[in-house]
Amino acid sequence: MSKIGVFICHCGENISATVNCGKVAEVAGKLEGVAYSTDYKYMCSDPGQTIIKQMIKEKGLDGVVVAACSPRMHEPTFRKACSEAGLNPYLCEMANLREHCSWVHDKSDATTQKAIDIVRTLVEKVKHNKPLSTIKVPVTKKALVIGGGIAGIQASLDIANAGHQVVLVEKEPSIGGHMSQLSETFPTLDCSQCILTPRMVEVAQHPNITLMTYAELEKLDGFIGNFKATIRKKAKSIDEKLCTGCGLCTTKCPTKKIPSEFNEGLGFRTAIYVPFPQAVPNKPVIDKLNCQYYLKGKCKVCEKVCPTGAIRFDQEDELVELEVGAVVVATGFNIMTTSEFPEYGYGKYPDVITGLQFERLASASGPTLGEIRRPSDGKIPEKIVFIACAGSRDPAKGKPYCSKICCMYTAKHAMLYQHKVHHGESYVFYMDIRAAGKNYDEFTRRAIVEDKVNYLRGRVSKVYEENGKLIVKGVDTLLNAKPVEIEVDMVVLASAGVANPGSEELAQKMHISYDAYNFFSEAHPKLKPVETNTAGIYLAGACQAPKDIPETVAAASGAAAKVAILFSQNELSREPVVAVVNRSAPPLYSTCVGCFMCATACPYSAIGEEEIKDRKGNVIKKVAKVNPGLCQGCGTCVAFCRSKSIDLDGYTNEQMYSEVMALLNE
Amino acid sequence: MTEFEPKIVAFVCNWCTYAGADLTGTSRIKYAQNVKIIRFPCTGRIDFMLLLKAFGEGADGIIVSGCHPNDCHYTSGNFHARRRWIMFRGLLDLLGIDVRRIQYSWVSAAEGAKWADVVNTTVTAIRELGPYTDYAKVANYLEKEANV
Amino acid sequence: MNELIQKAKSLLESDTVQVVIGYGKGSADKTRAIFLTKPEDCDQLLFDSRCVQNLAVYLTKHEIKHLGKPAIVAPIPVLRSILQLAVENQLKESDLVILGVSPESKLIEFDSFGAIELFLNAYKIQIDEKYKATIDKIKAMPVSERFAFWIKELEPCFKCYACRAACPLCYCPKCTVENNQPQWIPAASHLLGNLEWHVMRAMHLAGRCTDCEACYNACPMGIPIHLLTKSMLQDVEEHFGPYGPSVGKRNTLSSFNPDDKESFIR
Amino acid sequence: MKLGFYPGCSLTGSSREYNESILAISKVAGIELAEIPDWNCCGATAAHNLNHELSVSLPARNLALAELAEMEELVVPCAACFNRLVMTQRELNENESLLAIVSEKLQFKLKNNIKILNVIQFLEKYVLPQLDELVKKPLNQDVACYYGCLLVRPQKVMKADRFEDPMSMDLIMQKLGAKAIDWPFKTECCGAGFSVSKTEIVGELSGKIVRNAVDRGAKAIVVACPMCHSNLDMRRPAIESYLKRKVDVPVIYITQAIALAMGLTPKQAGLQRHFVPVNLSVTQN
Amino acid sequence: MKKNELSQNVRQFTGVDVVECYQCGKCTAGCPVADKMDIRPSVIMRMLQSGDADSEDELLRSLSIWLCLTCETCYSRCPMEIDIPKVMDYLRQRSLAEGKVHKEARDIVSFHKSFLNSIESNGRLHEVGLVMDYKLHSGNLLQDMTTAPGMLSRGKLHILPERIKDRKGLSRLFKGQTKNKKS
Repeated sequence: MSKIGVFICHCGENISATVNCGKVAEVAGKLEGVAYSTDYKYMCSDPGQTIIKQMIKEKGLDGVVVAACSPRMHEPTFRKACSEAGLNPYLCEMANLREHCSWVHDKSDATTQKAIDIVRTLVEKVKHNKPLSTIKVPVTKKALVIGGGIAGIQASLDIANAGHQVVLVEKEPSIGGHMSQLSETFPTLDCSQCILTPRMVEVAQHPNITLMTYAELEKLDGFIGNFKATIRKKAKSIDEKLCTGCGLCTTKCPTKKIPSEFNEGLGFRTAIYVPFPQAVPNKPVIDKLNCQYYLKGKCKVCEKVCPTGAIRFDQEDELVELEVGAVVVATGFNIMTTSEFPEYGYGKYPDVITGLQFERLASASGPTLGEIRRPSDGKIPEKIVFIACAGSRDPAKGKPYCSKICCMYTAKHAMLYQHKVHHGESYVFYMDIRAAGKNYDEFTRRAIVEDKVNYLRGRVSKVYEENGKLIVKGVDTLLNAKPVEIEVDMVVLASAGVANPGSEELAQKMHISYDAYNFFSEAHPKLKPVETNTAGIYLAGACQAPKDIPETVAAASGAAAKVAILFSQNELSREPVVAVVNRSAPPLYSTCVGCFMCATACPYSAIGEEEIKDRKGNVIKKVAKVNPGLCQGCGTCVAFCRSKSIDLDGYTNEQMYSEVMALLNE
Repeated sequence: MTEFEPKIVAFVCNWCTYAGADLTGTSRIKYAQNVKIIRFPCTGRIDFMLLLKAFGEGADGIIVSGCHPNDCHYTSGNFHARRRWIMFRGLLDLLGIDVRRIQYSWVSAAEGAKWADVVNTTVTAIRELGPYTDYAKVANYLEKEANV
Repeated sequence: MNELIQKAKSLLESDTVQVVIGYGKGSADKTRAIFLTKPEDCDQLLFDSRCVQNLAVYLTKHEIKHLGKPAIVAPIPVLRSILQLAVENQLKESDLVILGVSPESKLIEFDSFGAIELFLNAYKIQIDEKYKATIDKIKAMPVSERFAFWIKELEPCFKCYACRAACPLCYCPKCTVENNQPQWIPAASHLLGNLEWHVMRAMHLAGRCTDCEACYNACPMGIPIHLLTKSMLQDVEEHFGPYGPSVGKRNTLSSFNPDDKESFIR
Repeated sequence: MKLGFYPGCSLTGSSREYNESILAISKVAGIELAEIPDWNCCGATAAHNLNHELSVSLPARNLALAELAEMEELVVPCAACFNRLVMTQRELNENESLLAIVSEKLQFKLKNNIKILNVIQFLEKYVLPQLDELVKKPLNQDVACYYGCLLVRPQKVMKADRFEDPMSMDLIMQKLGAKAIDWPFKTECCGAGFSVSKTEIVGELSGKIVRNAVDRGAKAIVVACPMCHSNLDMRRPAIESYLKRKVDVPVIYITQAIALAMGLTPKQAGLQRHFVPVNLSVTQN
Repeated sequence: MKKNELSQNVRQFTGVDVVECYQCGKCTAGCPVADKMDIRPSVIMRMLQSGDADSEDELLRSLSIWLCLTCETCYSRCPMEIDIPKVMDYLRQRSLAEGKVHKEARDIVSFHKSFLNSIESNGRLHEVGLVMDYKLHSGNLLQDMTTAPGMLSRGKLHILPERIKDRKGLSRLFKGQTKNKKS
């Protein structure tokens, strides 16, 4: 016979205004197995908690139901109180009388009856509760940062400066990301590379940071504090220890016409290459898909000219296993390409370019050394149109969201153009100017007022080529929707920021959630902006949604702080809500029959095999076994198990069954 | 004549619908008293037998609700649940167990108003269908036998 | 037929297997399962259209396992069950020798589960039109009538569990009905308990059943419980695409597709 | 092989040559086109401008007749008719109450599942596979393929690939030995139904199209729509008065181009019926 | 008219919710006849959004709704996938029903009416009959006198109409119309 205590909270008047708390306490007191029942104005207050603690001791309670607010609010409070009184905290349950009853119904007998039903249900649950103990897990104080753009760089430096080891993995041959491609940055117009490259060098030289470029995450297992990451280091075909970065190989390589990724296809690179002069590390890799030797088996010019003999054609991908305690995902974003715009020519007009391509044209290190020249014939465009919201805020193109950065960079582009082509004429077609940020609106105003950029409110319907000119068919919606046709030399699309290709697979590898646009989802949009739903994995920067540089850096530092907080502990405690496979007396040993449907359904790969042996050591059968460190307690396996051999602590079959029975049987 | 007040059990997940129902409370949106919630960690945990048991114990209607696709706290519990529901619903329908009495929904932690709406429309719908006497007759057969 | 007998003999003679599970003459005009441990007994083996029992059920039975490694006479329904058992980790290739029997009564030997799967590709599970029509007819009834129909059909069930015993996929050593904490299914046979048992049985076979009809054939009361699993097979196909056991693939219900479609969740 | 065929009014009158040429090439390709018995006008622009129900019920009658004749696929060469039939099919599939009204008036329960092919889809599916063998006299010309509105829009219904720059006709023309030029006016509107009532608008819109094609070196404009054809061909005076210059580029149906390449005579292709004379050089071999 | 009367009817009869339009103007930018319109497509959407009775009346009296060629360019490029041509169809029918057809659009309406008359009596379009009927109704007696002889000589005109057999079935379609009236 259980001895359960029921404690009804008035929550000031929040509950008692519509629920007759005294009546609930009275009825609860008569329930089978209830040894004590009372109501009180504020259960969560000190005196309230004292009542609970006293009664646990006085009545020798073996279960507690606190009928108050949502367990999402005060479950930890009351469990702690129980534990202080010597009762296992997991023998305490909360009945939600406030959010689920008093606040959503008017005062009536039916409301009080519902409160009674809820309490009765939880009393029945508690009768089947078992004492549980929190799970302790150690913390590996090493972080994995995925992505070496500004977000990954900032997060790595912050974590490293807090005194922890960091492994920074970047898929390209160099760190730097999109920020290294930018010409100048808004709203200060300071040179992007000038502020970024010192940070890149700092990463390379930091004693706490291990840099792995040309590498990708292959697999991530484990859980907070105890991840096991497998990194694929792609073969660079170079012995990095021998290579001095002299660059002779890149000047002699005969395959010179490969569109440069760094220059967004506006320039060329060789097959053995360093993406850009300031690259970190400044050592080349061989692009196997384009190298003559790999394609045709002949060439090896680089090998011949290399003064240190560092070329390794037989190098193979290497898989490295790392144990890390936390992961920061900083994989960044991408933008829509011109080919995704049917109405602007499907990418067939060379002088219709993206904003990122314009950055390369405007950059001093770019293919035109900073002169604005159009890709088709290298002429300086006399007239140029910038189209904002190209793809963004466009549900028909699958991107209903605002990409956030385009208004600012378009203003910057127009400004840079006016600064570089003084006699030029620039037009910006926009829908709204979204320049919320420190000194941002002033910046866009400057483009209009000082640099005489023509802003037209309206979207462009079509761009086509006619006699070497681009005809832009737009509209000025502020002029009674007057159709506007402008003949220009170049069109720049402020194309939407999108998730990186492959982010879906990456998210699945890491078991983190992602939104409908494949951006990674934060755990809470307001209060947990850098956490993911998987404990121990954090987000930094534009892999979450388009972000500008300051926002990205802030998020990166935020994620780094979260990692540092995690690493400040030696051990972590976890709720003991985990699945357990049953054990029974021989000859069954366990009713589990080893079909492993649970294992295939488990989102965390937390279910493995266990061999059950007899005394002589012969294997009798294989059954499922839950790794409590990996199990997150969803219970999906439990609902799959046909023989009810697996159960979930905290939400056992008996508990849930009794709740249903109690709820429906007054 | 007093109106028929259906008994409805809601099986909801902790992270989305339970939290969404909390938000309904915090927002003081009123809804019918007929629905009582049982909290599960995830829709993936909800055993189909519990639904059947609820009808057996006299429920007139059932709500099953959890996180929207792609929003599962455990990444895929709701996807598994959805498959199970699709199969379960088909079977119940074949057996003539009234599938209109089970309302499935996705209610996120942010959809307090949607929760109130799901509850109210379900209560109205069940009220229109009336008490689940077909099932009760079968269930009561058990009691009759026990009384003999 | 000779071919099969010779093969069985040689397997026992060489001690490759210790028991041959096959069909033999039963009472009256029926056939029954026989378990041969001596080569000379192999002449009792027969195979014809009367051999409808699903022998795969014996592969997971304790008593049979004790006899040693088996060879099993396996027409198509048995092959399907073997494959499904393999998917569920109940059989390994080295556990048994499969004496496949083609629809033309030809002996086919399979050296791997993959080979069975390849062979079965030509014999996809297909619900008979007459069953489809029956299911459609039931579905067309008003809901109350449908419920009454089934309650009446299920009423004679006295929980003998022959359906369970005959099903190759009901191999749990302790069935949920034997579980009393909680007591999911009442032990006694009465309307509600019968209904609950059959719902549970069908749900446990969802996405696993290979449509061998052993349950129906075994039912002493002739309850058309196979209609439940057949209807669910149709549902699987409709919602999740063509179905059939496949090595290395998950069961329909322990997998999912983020784009699974339904129309009833609001 | 027998396919359902809905010529539509234009093909019996002002666009006879379209009808003649599609029948001629089908014969060569061994395809029988069976006309829907007792078909009626689709209602065209007039119906959907003035009377929504008629804009659905008129095409629906034809669909019903086709179903009665057990046609599975229906070839509709006129782009306007095609558009109306497809839009009707979609609307009836989406709007049950309208389907009920229409079914009652037709006294016929529509299954509404017939596959409707426009001329390009028809050519791609049935003629293109044999074209390599059937081309006897390759066309050696620069042509501009003009698709107009109705074959590609609304994109949500027509689901054309590259709806802003379609290529299907271009590919067929290349098979015939012609060079299809790249030009930006492939899907601009010609003025459509204003041919009679607002001829000056047709002159302007069609004028821009013709000018662009000519300026880019097209020696012929290839079309697949009677309305486009009559606007570009018959309304040439209006076009010329808008452009303030004389343009003699001929406008031919894609079926006529195929007929010529198959070695049929200009008369078999119906070229004599055009206002702007057609003088296409064909490589002799 | 009450506030929002027209936009509510638009929603009811076309399924288009004009509130979805965020006034980017792409429809107008691509419209082949926008420069000839008195009210441009995006402004039409805005006027419907305003729900203002004067604006709605102005809309029904506009020339624009008759100039729309249903070329579907706006719909194909609309980021919000708003079916503007369908809205135009509805507005035309309302304008006609309320006798608010713009005077410059009367020839267009006459043409369409003649067209439907031709179908109603023959089942198929009789081009000669259509043009004659149109000329009588529009008063543009001399229009197109130049093309007709050419068409005749090219065998493109039939003097007598082609008629379908099932005239009864056809006339059912024209009778008892459920009109898109005000609700």
